[in-house]
Parts: sequence; C-alpha cells; structure tokens
Amino acid sequence: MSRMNIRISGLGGQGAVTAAHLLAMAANRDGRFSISNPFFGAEKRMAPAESYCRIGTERIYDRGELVFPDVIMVFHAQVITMQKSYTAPFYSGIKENGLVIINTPTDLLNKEDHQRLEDLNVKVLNHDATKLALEIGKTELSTNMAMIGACAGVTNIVTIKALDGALQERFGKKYVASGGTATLDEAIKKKYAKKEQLLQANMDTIIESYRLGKEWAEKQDLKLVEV
Amino acid sequence: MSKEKIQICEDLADVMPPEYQELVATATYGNQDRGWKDIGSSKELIEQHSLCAGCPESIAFRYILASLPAPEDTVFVGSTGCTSLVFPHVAVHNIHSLFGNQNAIASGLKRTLKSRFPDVEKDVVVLAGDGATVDIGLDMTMQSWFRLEKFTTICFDNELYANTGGQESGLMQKGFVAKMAPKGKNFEKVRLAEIAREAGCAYVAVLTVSKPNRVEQAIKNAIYVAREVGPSFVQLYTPCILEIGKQSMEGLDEMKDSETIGGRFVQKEYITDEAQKLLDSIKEETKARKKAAKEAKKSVNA
Amino acid sequence: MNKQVELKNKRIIASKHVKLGQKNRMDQTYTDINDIFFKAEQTPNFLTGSEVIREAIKRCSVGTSVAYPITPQSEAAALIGEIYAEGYLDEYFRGESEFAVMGQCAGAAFGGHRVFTTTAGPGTLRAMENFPMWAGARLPIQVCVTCRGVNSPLSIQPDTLEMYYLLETGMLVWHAETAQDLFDFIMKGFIVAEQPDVHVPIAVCCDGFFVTHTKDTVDLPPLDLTLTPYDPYQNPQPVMDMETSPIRMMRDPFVMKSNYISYATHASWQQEIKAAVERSRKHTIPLLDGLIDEYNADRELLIVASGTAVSQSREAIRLLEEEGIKVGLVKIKTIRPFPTEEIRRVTKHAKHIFVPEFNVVGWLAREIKAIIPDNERVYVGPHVCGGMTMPSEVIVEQIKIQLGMETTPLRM
Amino acid sequence: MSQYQVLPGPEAFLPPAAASMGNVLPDPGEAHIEGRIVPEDEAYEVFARKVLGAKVPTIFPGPLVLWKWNDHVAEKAKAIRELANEAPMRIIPMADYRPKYPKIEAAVEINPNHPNLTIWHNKIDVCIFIGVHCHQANLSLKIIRGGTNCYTMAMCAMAGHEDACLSFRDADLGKIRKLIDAVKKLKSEGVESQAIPFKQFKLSRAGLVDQSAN
Repeated sequence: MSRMNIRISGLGGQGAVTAAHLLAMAANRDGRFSISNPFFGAEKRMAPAESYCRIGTERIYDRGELVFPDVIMVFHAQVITMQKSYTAPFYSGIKENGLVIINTPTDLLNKEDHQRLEDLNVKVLNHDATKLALEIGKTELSTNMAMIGACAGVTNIVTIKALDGALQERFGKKYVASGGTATLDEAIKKKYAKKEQLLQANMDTIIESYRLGKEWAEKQDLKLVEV
Repeated sequence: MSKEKIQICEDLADVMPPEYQELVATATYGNQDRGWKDIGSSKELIEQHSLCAGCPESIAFRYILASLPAPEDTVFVGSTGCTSLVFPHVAVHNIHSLFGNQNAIASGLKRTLKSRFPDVEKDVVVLAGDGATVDIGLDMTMQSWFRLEKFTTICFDNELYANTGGQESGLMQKGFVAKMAPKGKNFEKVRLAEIAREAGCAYVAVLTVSKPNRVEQAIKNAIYVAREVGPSFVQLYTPCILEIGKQSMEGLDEMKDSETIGGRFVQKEYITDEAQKLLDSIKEETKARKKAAKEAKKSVNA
Repeated sequence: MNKQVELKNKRIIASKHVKLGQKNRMDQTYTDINDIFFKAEQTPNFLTGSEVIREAIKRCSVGTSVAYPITPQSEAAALIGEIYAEGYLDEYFRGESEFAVMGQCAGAAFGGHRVFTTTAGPGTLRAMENFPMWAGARLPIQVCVTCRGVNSPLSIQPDTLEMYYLLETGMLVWHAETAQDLFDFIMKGFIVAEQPDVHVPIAVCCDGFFVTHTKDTVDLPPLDLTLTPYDPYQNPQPVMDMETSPIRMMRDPFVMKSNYISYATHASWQQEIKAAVERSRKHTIPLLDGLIDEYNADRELLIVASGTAVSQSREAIRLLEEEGIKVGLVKIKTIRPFPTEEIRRVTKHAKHIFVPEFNVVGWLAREIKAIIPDNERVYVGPHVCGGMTMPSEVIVEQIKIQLGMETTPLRM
Repeated sequence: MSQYQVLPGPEAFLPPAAASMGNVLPDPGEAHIEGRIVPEDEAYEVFARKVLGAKVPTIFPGPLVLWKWNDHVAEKAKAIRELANEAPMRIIPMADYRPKYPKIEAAVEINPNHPNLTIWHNKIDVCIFIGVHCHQANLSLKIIRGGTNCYTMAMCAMAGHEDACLSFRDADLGKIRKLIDAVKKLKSEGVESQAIPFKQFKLSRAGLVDQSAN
C-alpha cells in the first residue's frame, strides 16, 4: 500500500478547496483511491483556508486535518509571511523526502527554514502561479489551476487527461458549493461568457504549469513517495 | 372527514358509555350553522373540565368549541398552562407538545394537512395562554404570521401565568403587583393586537368572553379568514379570578368592567380589505341560506 | 439484558397504502428497501457528504423538510430545498430557529408526513427540548446531526460531544462512519424508525466536515427507485388529522394533574419508549447487517469505536500491522439501541480495549465500561476534541505507550 | 440469561417492559405465549383454554373497533360480539384514552391510565384487548401485569404486544373469527366454560339500562 498526502494552505477565495477536490476527482478517474476534505474557520475571504487530498493504491479511510503531509502547496505568500496557516511553521509535520510548492516569484524562506527542510531532504519549488494564471487564464482566480498543474507535473500523481475530466465535471455541471465559492464561480463564469472558453483557459493554465513542473522535477533528485 | 366517521359500530353500541352515545346522537358535527346557541340543547364537544369553579376560561372553551365551523375537520394545538387541563376532554383532535412552540407545531401541521388533503378544508386552531403566546413563544407566534401561515391563533389572555401561581406576564397591566413583579410590573401591557396586525394577520379581534355571540362571530371570522386569506388572531380576556383575588361569581363582572369605554378590553377588530370582502360575502351567503331554509320550513308546515 | 436476535429472513413491513411498483410524480418506482439495497445495481459516485444527504432524500419519498442554517449542515439543508423545487418533496421551508424547526417537524409528523431535518452542534442543543417530546409522542422524525463543537469558545469543527446529550432522549441514535454509511443510514433509518412497534424518532449522526465536506466514493442505487411513502395509519398512536373518530386524548396528555393523576401511566410511558428503541434491533440487524461490524475481533488488542474514529483506527491498524502488532476492530453503528450483547461477546477475549473518540468526555468508553466485566481493560482514549483531527499516528502511539512499548515522540 | 416470562402479576410496583428484558415480538404467522414465540395456531388453542377456564373472561374492545370508520370495522365489531356470546365473555369498552374526569365507572369501562380499577372491580381473571392503539395497549398491559393477577391477551393489528401474556399480530377479521372457531372447537371436545353466570350490561344515553324487567 502506498499513499501520497497533499496539504494545501491558502487564503479564503483562492480555490484551495476546489484544488483538493479536483486532484481527488482526477485521481479517482485515474483508477486510484482518493479522498479530499477542507478545513476552514468561520471567516470567509482572505482568512486561512486549508484543504487536504489523500491519494493511494488502497481504500483510504483517513480524514480530517492532514498532520503528516508528503506534499505541501502554499497558495499565498501570507501563509508564510503572516503565518496564515493552521499549523506553524507552514511545513510542520512534513515527511522526509517531501515536497513543497510555493506560489511565489521569489524565495520566501529564511535560512532556518531552508536548513530544516534540507535536513529532511524536502525539495522546494517556487512557482509563480499567479503570474501564469494572469497570463494564460486571464484571471487571478486561475491560480489554483496553475498550482495543481505544477503539482501534477512534479509528482505524476494525476494525469492531464484525468484533470481535464475532473475540470469538466466540476465546472461543466451544477456543483454544490458553499456560499462564498458559489459567488466566485459566478464571477469567473461572468468573465467567460462561454463555458468552453473558461474550461479551455483553465486547462491551458494547468498544462503550462504541468510542463514547468516536469522540467523542474527532472533537475531534482526527488525521492518522493510513489503511488 | 367525515362526520360519518363519528359513528359507533352497531354491534357494540350498547356497551358504549352514555357520553359517547350522546355525542354521536346529538353533537353538532356537520352543521355549518352551529354556534353558541347550541349549548345546552345539544351534546357539547367538551366533557366535564377540571378548571376552577367559575373560571371564565371554561366558558370561553365552550363558546369556541360551539363556534367552530367544522369541528369534524379541525385540529387544535395547545400549549402548557390551564388550557392543557381541558384538552384531554375535548372531542376534537388536539396536540400539546411543549411550552411556547404551539405556532411552530401548527405551521408544520397545517402545511401537512393541506398537502395530504388538498381538497378538504382542514382547520388548524392554536389555543394558548398569554405566557405561551407572548412571552416564551412570541418568536414563533410572530414568525408564523410573517410567513402568512394559514391558521388561527387564539390567545386566552388572563394577564398572568395562572397555572404556575400568578406570575407577571407580558400581557399584565403596568403597575400590577404579582409574583416575580414584587414592586409592580414596570412596563406597559404588550400591544399584541397591533403586533399581529403589523406582522401580517388578516383578521385580528380583541374582546372579552362576556358576550357569547360576539365570541362566536370573532372565532368564525378568524377561521374563515385563515382558510382563504391569511393568518388570523383572536385575543380573549379570560381573567384568572383566583389570582386577581375574585370570587367564583365575579368573573363576568370583571370582564364587563374591562370592556367598558376606557377599559383594557374594549372590543376592537383589525381586518384587511381582502378579509373584509370575504367576510361580507360569507355573511350574504349565510343570510340567503337561512332565508331559504326558513321558507322551505314554512312551505312544509303549510 | 438484550437478547441476540437471529439474522433470519429480512422482515420489514412496508407501507400498505401505496403498492410497490407504482410510480410517483417524479417517475420513480416505489420499491422495497431490501430490493433497493440488496438487488438493484449500485453505481459508484464521488460526492461530498452534503451531496450524499441530498441523494438519499431524493430516494426517500419525504413529505416535509424544515431547514435552518448552521455550519456544517447548511449545504445539505439548502440542497434539500433545491430538490424540493424540483418536486421531490411536498413541503419545505426555513424555520426561525432550531427550537422552532423541531416543533414544525413535529407538527408535520403529527399530521402524517415523513419528516426529515438536519442540525448541528449548538443547534442540536437549542432544539433539545423537542427530542424527548418527539419520542414521547411516537413521532418517527429523522434528524441528521452533523456533529460540531457545542461549547464556548465557539467552534464549527467536528466534535461528537453533542451525541452524548442525545443518548437518553428516547431517539434511535446511529453513527455513520463514512458518506456511504450516511446514505445507507438515512434511507434505512426511516424504515426502522417507522415500524409500528418502533415508531420513535431517529438521529442519524455523522462527524461534521469529516463526512459532510469530504469527497468520497459512494455507491448509489438508481435514482428511479424510491421508498414507499410513510403510512401514517401504521402508527401506535392516532394520527392528528381528524380522519379517525375524535378519540379524546392529547397525543401527549397531561395525566399528571388533579383528580386523574396516574404516575403509573407516566412511568409506563417512559418504559414503552425505551421498549420501542429495543424493538428496533430486530429490524435494524438485517438491514445494517448487525449493530456492529467486527474485524479480527478475537484478538487480544481491540479498538472499539464509532464514526470517524473508526476510519482513523482502520489506518492505525494498518500502520501497526506493518510493525507486526495485530489489533482487532469493532465498529459500533447504533449507539441507541446500544449493542450490549454484541460488545460483551466480542470483547470476551480482549486484554486491552482502546476507545478513540472525538470528544472530551469519552462517552463511548463509559458506555462500554458500564456493560462489560473486568472493565479496567478499557483504555479511555485517545481523545481529541474541539475540532482537532485525530491522526492515525496518534492512535498508534497511544496503543504502544499503553502496552509499554518504546515510541519515538511524534514530530510535528 | 434465561427468558423473561410474561406471567400474570401482581409482579412489582413497577415491572419492566418485556422488550427491555430481551423479549421479541413474533414474526408473521407466529404468536407469543408468555414470552415464547409459537406458531399462531398453538396460540388460538391456548386462548380458547384460557377463556373457557376463566371465571370472568372479558374482551376490552378499543377505539379502532368501537368506532365505525368503515364497513370493515363494523364486521370486526360483529365478530367480537359473536365471540362474546359464544364463550361467553363480558365486553367492557375502552372508548378512548383520555384520563377520565371526574371518575372512572369501573363496572362498565376501562381506561388505559387506570386499567386496574376495572380489573379489580369486576374480578377479571382473563382478558383480551382488541382494537386498542399499540402504545396505549402496551401501557395498560404493563400496568395490569404490575398490579393484578389477570391473564392478559392481545389481538394486535400490527406487530403484537410482548407485554401481554399472549398476543397475536396482524389481526384482521379472519383472525377474530378464528378466535371464535377455537372456542367452538374446544367446546365441541367437551371443555365447558367456567365463567360465573352474568348478563352483559347495556347502556343508553341515560345510563345503565335495567334489564331485570326483561
């Protein structure tokens, strides 16, 4: 039995919950076992929001806050700089040989952080997801797409085909979302009058990030858990 | 239903206690012109009650039960208090659940009956004291009016908590010294009728139970309006003679005093235009029906 | 005390006033619960717990549902509104508070509808006065309780303390482990609760977020099958609709007053509600395949748990297995009725019994301790509460510590 | 643990509900006798023996058979009268469930809140409930078991009553008629009724009808 635990930390409104759901849905489509759930407080926009995605080769029962992740994705710099995460430091509990993907154009970690992660042989990818989202997706709201694309590129945990399918399922039909998420969905739908355009722009963002992630991974000596 | 269903099986009829035989033989189920005048000449829908001797609430109960347009299709919802001592003796289905949630129960009940019996007029009538209606239950009382739930709310206003021994209530008059108001109540009697009007009731009436014909009319109006237009509310003064220190025979005088000019219970009604229109048309129909019946009777006699 | 009921043929009394095979207005076919679960083809779906509640209610021929927002059940309550708009339910509206909502549900049930509602945490406690009233009045209402913390300081996160308050209300209390359980328990719960010899309310509980907001794989029967509607006349009490003669009784009468005092009635009434909960065993055992599930329960080390704690324990057992430590597992599905005989039987050979729970008091451990001999075998914990998660590693650590084994402290 | 037996009392100040002692209800085609599940046919015979052996065997018909909500119920009422005549048994009605005020007439009625008054007053040693809503029947049966030595039976339209000494389930007209047949059969075999001679009372709107004139 093998399993990859992915923890996503972001700010309310960035689509961290959607990202975890998409990864889990894609893994499910790939024939793997997966489970995803969110964790948030009572606040809405800009408050810490976390989500968790567990993917494995056998039925997964584990639920709730993910305390020992293999992969951590940081959607917003404030998760690190302002400690807007449920665990501090944001990488607490990360397993040996793990991976951290941070949405940032510059290095946000101090010397001590680098040292601790290096000791655990955890690799850090600084990935400018928001920039990619604006360039390709034409909206900051596609940041989560750029993040899951990079995650898939580095880890191979889900295929592009499965992500495409998950995206169609998530935005193609009526979806259950909490009030805030529903409002964001409306905003992005308004931006793209046509559903296909929205899906295409998101998919393009994912594919480009996937490529960048793969490129980076080939240069690393990654010993990440394989599923 | 279904007054036909209020029949005893022939083979077992002669072992049924007299009150049931009487009920089947002479109660006024199914008579749309039933009213307070039937009291005494027909079997009432209430057996001996266990209220205090001379309690105006007991006579109010009798008037109301006699005035229901269709007791065979009426369900009562009560609440905790003296009224709940009477309900077990009433030959109409009734529910007592908790203290204060009577209008919530009635909301669920009325909607369900409407859904299960779309073609039958099933009347739901809430009957509760002032503590239940105004104090602990005001939220649910008002919210049912906001939602325009189609049932009738009757409040037996005795201006205090009678069953627990005479404590201050929201409908008590200002200055009255009672238990839990040892220095006298320091705010005005809650203006429930006006609240009802503003909250969405299409028919509101305030009166005492000193005059049975007035009670009958108010109850009938309230139920007719609840069937067709929207929520209705009747506030009846039923003084607790025990807790205001009166004798058994003094209830009627107390009510009469309170309804004279300047009193707290001068009769008043708030009726929306739509409700008024309905009541006028019912009045016309009733008049015509009674006239026709009279003439038919005359021709038979002739 | 509780006689073990044989798992014989499945015997469930279906509603008699519609015929199996008839279609409803949504073109669904009224189908026996056994055929829905044990004969129809089940299709896997990847859904959140809230969506699962919607899917179950679509197949339950519910009359009335009353909604009120409180995290984490708000989504489910709103989704039921959506399927009401589509035509699956007869009545649906938002009440003004949980206390009122439970009253509105009672009114609908008195009038003869199948009634479903949802609540959570502080809402459950605000509604509390209604639950023993429902039970006493023999109203088979189903409330889905998506557990969250109830104490101050406020928490919206899962905590099963509120279930403890429900245990002696006279309701059936079932605890779902996963979204699949939640689906099954909602549908089967109506059938068991509405049996004429049972006919008491049921609380189908699940852990908020861990089930409601978690996307998981759930097998669903076809949408064109639905339960037969509730038959209000299969009732141990008169229905309050004036369709039967005016039997002079309040559905929950004051028998306590003045000349007609009868405390024997009151006492017998309470006993009868307890008896009704006991009678549910017979109907529950075939439908849920027993009140407990057991996995290698003959082992000396045993975990007994309910809800999400079962899931976390399954993972912990895997981890322990890798180290050569063999642990058995007992999953309790019904907290009321409590599987007394079953627990006595499966714990007979256990030397250590661990009871992991998501609440601060350890109420499940208390329940177990109260019924088994040599109850010092029960280790009360590990616990988390207030919305904390319970990593399987923590269960592993606690078991090792308890066994006097060496552990490396968990690194955070 | 041994089977809890549901026997005539007086059992206790507050006896337990039989279901809480582990007794289960019969399945279709079955009945139960004193806590044992038996084939239904066996129970008919025991019923007949109990009735014929009793001094004051009594039927307590409930609202579901006293009130005529449909023609089928009228047939049931007729069969109940036939049973009463055949055995013979007294008929004492439970017309409704309200706590009676101001007083229960124990000679002519039974009330679920004070069933013992009726049992004691009439010295009833064997009784059967027919057409009483399950909840109310269970209350009465348990109170009777607690405070009297009456052998209780129940003909239940639903799942049966484990608080009775003997109960049938899924009662319909056919099953009430089977009660009559069972009594007839036993009588034809020479079993004689031990009932103390009595005349079934008659009531009218005015009260007890004096039958001595007839």
